[in-house]
Amino acid sequence: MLLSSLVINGLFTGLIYGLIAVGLTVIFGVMRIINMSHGDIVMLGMYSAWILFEKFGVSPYVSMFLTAPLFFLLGSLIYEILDPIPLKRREMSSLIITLGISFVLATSAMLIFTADYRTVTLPYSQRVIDILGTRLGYPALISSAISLVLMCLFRLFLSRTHIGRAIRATAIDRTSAALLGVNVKRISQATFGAGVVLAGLAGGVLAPIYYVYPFVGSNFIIKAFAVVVLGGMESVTGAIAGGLILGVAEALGGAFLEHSLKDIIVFVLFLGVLFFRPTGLFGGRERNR
Amino acid sequence: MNLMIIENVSKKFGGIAALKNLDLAVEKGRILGVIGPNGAGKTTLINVITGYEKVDAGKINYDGKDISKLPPHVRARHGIVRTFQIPRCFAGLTVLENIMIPVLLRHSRGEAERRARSIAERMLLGDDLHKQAETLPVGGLKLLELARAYAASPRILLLDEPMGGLSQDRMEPIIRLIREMREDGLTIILVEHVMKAVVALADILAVLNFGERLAHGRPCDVMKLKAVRDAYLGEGHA
Amino acid sequence: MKRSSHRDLVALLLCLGVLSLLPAVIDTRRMPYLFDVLFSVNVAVLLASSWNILGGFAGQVSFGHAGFAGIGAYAVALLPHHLQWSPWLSLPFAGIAAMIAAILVGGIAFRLRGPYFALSTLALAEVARLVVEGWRSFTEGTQGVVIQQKPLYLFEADGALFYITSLWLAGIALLAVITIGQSKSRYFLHAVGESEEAASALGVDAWRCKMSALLPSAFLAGMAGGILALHTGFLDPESAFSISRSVEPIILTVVGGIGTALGPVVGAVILVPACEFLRSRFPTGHLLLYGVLLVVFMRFMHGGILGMVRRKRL
Amino acid sequence: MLELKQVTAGYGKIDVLRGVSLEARAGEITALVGPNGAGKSTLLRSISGTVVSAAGSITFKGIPLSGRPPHKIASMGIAHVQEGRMVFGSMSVEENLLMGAYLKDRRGKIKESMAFVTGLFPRLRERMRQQAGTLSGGEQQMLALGRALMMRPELILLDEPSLGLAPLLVDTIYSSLETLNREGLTILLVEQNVRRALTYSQRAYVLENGEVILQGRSADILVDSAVTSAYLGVPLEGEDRLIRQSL
Amino acid sequence: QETFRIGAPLPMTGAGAAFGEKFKKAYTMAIDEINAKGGVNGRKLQLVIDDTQAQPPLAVTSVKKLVTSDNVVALIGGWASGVALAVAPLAQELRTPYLLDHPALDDITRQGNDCVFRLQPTTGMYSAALEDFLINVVYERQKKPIKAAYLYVDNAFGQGVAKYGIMPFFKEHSDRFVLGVCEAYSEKALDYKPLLLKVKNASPDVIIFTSYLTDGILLGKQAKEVGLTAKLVSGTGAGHSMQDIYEKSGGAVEGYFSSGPWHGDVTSPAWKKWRGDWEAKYGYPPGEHEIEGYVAIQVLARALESVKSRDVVRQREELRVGLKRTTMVTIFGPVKFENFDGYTNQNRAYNLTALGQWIGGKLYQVWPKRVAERDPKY
Ligand SMILES: Nc1ncnc2c1ncn2[C@@H]1O[C@H](COP(=O)(O)OP(=O)(O)OP(=O)(O)O)[C@@H](O)[C@H]1O
Ligand SMILES: Nc1ncnc2c1ncn2[C@@H]1O[C@H](COP(=O)(O)OP(=O)(O)OP(=O)(O)O)[C@@H](O)[C@H]1O
Ligand SMILES: [Mg+2]
Ligand SMILES: [Mg+2]
Repeated sequence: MLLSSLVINGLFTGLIYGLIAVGLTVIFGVMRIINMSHGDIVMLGMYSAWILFEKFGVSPYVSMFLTAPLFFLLGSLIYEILDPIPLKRREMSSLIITLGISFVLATSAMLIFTADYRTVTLPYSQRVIDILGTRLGYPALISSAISLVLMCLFRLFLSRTHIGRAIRATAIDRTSAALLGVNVKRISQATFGAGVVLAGLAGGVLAPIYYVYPFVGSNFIIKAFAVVVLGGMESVTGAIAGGLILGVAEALGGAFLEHSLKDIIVFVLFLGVLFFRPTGLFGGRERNR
Repeated sequence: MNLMIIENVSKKFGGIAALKNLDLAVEKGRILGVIGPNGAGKTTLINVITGYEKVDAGKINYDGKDISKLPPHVRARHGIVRTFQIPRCFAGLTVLENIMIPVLLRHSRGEAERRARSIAERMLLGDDLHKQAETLPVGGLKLLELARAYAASPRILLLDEPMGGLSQDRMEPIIRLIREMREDGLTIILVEHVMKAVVALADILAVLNFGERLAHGRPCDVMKLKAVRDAYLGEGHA
Repeated sequence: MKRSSHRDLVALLLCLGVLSLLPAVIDTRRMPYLFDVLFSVNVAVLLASSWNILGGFAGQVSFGHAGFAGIGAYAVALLPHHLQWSPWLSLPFAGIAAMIAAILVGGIAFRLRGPYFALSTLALAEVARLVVEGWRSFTEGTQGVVIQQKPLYLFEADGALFYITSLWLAGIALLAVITIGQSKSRYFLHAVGESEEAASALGVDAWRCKMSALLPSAFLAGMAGGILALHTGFLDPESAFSISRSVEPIILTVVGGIGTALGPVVGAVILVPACEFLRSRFPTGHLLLYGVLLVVFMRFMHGGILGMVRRKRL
Repeated sequence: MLELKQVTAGYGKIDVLRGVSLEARAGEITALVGPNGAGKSTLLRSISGTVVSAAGSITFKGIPLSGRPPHKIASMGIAHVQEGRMVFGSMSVEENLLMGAYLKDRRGKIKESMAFVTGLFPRLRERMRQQAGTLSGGEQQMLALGRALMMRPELILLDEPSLGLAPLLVDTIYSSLETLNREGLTILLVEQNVRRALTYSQRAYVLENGEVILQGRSADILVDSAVTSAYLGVPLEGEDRLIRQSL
Repeated sequence: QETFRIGAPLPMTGAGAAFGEKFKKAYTMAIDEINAKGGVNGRKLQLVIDDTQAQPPLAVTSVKKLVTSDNVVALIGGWASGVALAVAPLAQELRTPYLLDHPALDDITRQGNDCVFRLQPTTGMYSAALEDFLINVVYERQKKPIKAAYLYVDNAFGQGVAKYGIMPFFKEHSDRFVLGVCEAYSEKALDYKPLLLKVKNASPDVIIFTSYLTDGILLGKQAKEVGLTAKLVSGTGAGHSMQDIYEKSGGAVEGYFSSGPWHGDVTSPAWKKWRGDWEAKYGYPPGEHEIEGYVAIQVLARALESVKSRDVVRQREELRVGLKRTTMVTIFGPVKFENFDGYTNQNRAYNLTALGQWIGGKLYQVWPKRVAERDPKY
């Protein structure tokens, strides 16, 4: 009973971890850019959900889609900064630049919204549903469900559409992609935009179940990295799987170990997986020739 | 005397059997040519000999010892040195530095540089010494791959398509060079699709097909076989 | 090459000598803040150089230097805590403890490449933090440890002592960097950084090669953490293993010029005081300005300051 | 169809091509040969836009190409198969082929193109789901070529298409190229196998040190003894006999 | 010097920024009021804030700057216990009075530093009222051993309350109380449900939390979600006594108790007036941090009255002596710094804690009887 509750609960939380990580995965996979401002964009997503809820009473589950274009714009703008940097230098320079952007976003949020903690309390916040003997709050349930749907859609988009394939092809080899008619700059920019939109959406699903303050981004960035690596960078399926594993590991670790030590389980598991699969669960392997 | 004996080696990738119960042997100071259709398992053979892939079954005997448990760099230090089919130069280093790397393992820097220079000259890379390796054209990369492997003081050299992409004016001197190496006592396994080079170099020829040995013997005998022509050579190959 | 290495060494010693005289000219007691900032610069040079050995020369970008620094810091804090030693005497153990940790890290992380390596070091640093937090009976957990700054023999543990110690530690780090930069192993490190397969095909032991960069790197990072903890007089896991301590050396090195001996120095000398200035001037907005500074800097100087000043390879 | 006039191009400050003029006529196979490092690949790159030419003009069907980004040039109907088998390693064989049909107006004919390419290279059909990066060298070469054919180009730039391919397969490929050519595909071919290149092409250019030192009908060049010895190589001792024996 | 400068190393950025901001507001309000009345001894007060990001190493540099470059006469604040542990010995070394108004870890005032003063109770004192209630009400009513669960945030504050408050209590009264689940939890987790499920599984009669605000909110919400209930749920001050916890948890903490520092006599006119002033100025009701910060400045101002010299080093010494002599009653209660039980310069009067209970969105003082606004709902 306890065990099944833990696992179910872990799976639901894992879906949210997955969504937080997907944006990071996409940007990393395509651009080889480790987006250090990812957590802060999630934070912006949470604030925009909060603002629209407080001022206009729009549910975060609706507003996250309304603000998505703005996040796309933000992502495209950030990409504009990175684009002129020669590819070889991009990996390190972009690390520093996105870190700088992270500082800018967090501090701006603080100057605009103050450092106070904010939460979104929906009318049905306290409602609970019973799933196989496990009680789950409505917000947690809806957030997880939306995360799952978004990730699956995005995965299908990447593997089934021409644009999706072009995104992945660009990730692997820009020149070859360009020679096949792919406008690599536009694709890269759109991908960065998409990654940022996903981060914003993650903020949307987090808003009703978590709290937000300007520096909240750092709370999930390490976990998000763990998920990305666990699943194998650049793989959306990997991010989903990584998120689920993390969620369940945390749940079990938190119950059978002291809660503050649950992360040890998570990271040991993480390192264990990498030890046997050095490119993550779903990461591609190059062969020797 | 056989320097390298491959006994009953198998290697599978998922459902694809890249090598199937393969037996091969190379005599010291000889050149074993390995040909076969694309995907026949030639590169895989080199990978298992040098330790980049583990064998599923079988033994790899080198100089009387089973080496199939050793990691690649140890095998290299024992003298088993390979080139890569798709050149893998150290992009950020110059041509000279690329060649110096293996020499530095044994010699001081001054000595390494001297030796590397002379190897580069012999390998027709004399004009490119200070070029960044990544700026070399395909032909240059192939030469660099070969030069670097030679610089590692091999006892047995495994060459994965060293001639592909070389122009005539370079291929001929390189063929001559490889002959000289053999005359100096070096053992060579040569995987190659450029028949002209295979014919000119191989003492013994092995033909792989679907991971199996299709034929084995003196080049002129082997190349006459109908099976080999059907599977590999076609009619107007020269 | 021999001559140039001697020249570098003499220049380095000369610089250290001259800089060591600073406390004789300026009274540290009257300007402890100044010496604090200088101390921070020295520690930053130390930490960034340590990162540079691994990230710049061996091409193994680490996100986990906070782990080594934190372990070093805890060595300095716990040895005196449990054995009633002078914390100064335990300083060398900071480096040694970090090195021991490095052997473990290398065993796990060196199987991985590129970003996988980077992020696994991040995870390892987190594990170290969690162990320290969880092992309360030994480490005092999240509550932290107070480090008594007992004087070192005749010296008083004042700004001058910290300044000079950190200065020479930074000097040692630079020496290590220069030595590596002019040794044979530089070539191997570079080769392994570019392609491990190709290097091992030539007989280069990639693992040992990377380890030979990791060990000194970890040692120096441990020392940085150690002296910093000693200087703070208090240590808790949160600040000892803070991710910003992993990120800072990367920023300094990349901004200064990655893979060059002087890069971290330039980065630290410019950015640490700049950061401190902004922080003390704009208590709430400084990170915004610092962020803008970083973005503008990297956007226009993607090769780092040294990369722009002179295009020198390696 | 394609015309280069006095094209100068290179990397950074170094000019690799120095005033190259060349023409690929519609419906013909034009061969480009020359020693390693002559600038053959660079020439193809400057046509497809991955290297920006510093001077001179490049026109395709009368439209200037200079200054256009590679994807624009691709969408005009020019396919470029780079040397070194640049397949998308972590994508499946099928996805690689589909990428060939990325451009909007090519998407309608995916089925036919796919059937054609897999007919040409049956091995690819067997390996549709395999990750391209795990293919053997030659298989990757087939994939690169197949992917470019999926573009249904008017002009295809081939950089050493036979590199790493088994002789039998080289025959197959060349006869398919010939067929395609007869159906209207214009081909600019870079090839180290000079004899073969000259046999299959109508016109040829010999490039050396970034300059065209010889041009003309392929058949003429093939019989030119000076060229034969420099670019086809004198037969090695014993080689002739061996080859004759083996056939 | 024409002004008295007061240095405040505070987390203005980073995870603790919300608290830095609260104290900044409180200090500013108090200083503005004092300056409006002409300052102290004709000299104005001036606040110098330096950002520590709640990181001890930065705090050390901050303090050196404040003391030697800004020439502050006193240090105040610090917010987090970790920072205060690093700042206290340094203040001592620099002979600059340091008035703690929030960091609660007991050890800070137990190191014999005569320059370090603490206004508010220590962690060990937070749970006193709750303990009293547990013995005199909860146990008395049940008359048989009571199962308890305790969850505390894993940081210096949580460890302090556990180590000096809750754990010794349960040990001492193990005949009457059985402490089952007893765990530290990490502060920034997304999901506490596994932990709460574990508590639920043990079905305790009494649940005690030591939490900050954000974790307190999530614990409250998620406890509801998993259906965790007990006869008595109590926090120990900090997050559980802040108005925010009620509102931001959507009322999930209704009925929770909270044992913490007595926030003064909330029924007194002075307190009510101050509260009104605060709301007028900042637009929200003050909580424990705001009161502490505000009162700390008042205490400093009172002590500064005895500072006569112009040289800042002498001023600091005079201020230290002044603080030592201070006895005053503030809206927060009486203030007097004493040495006792190993503490140095600890305000003993605050050894008084009160138990509040969230009833209808308001935290009413319900225990001890003397200061209760209404009866506990239990
Ligand atoms: N990691 C792998 N996963 C799946 N299949 C693989 C893997 N590595 C090799 N193969 C398959 O094994 C077969 C043998 O490959 P190998 O590279 O040895 O061929 P080869 O003889 O070198 O061919 P070529 O002449 O084209 O280079 C090929 O069909 C290839 O697709
Ligand atoms: N990225 C680059 N940067 C600088 N120089 C380059 C670069 N690529 C090629 N070069 C130089 O340009 C010249 C021509 O190269 P190119 O690749 O065009 O030759 P190629 O004729 O195709 O030779 P191959 O037959 O070996 O492929 C060479 O000298 C090479 O060193
Ligand atoms: Mg091969
Ligand atoms: Mg070429």
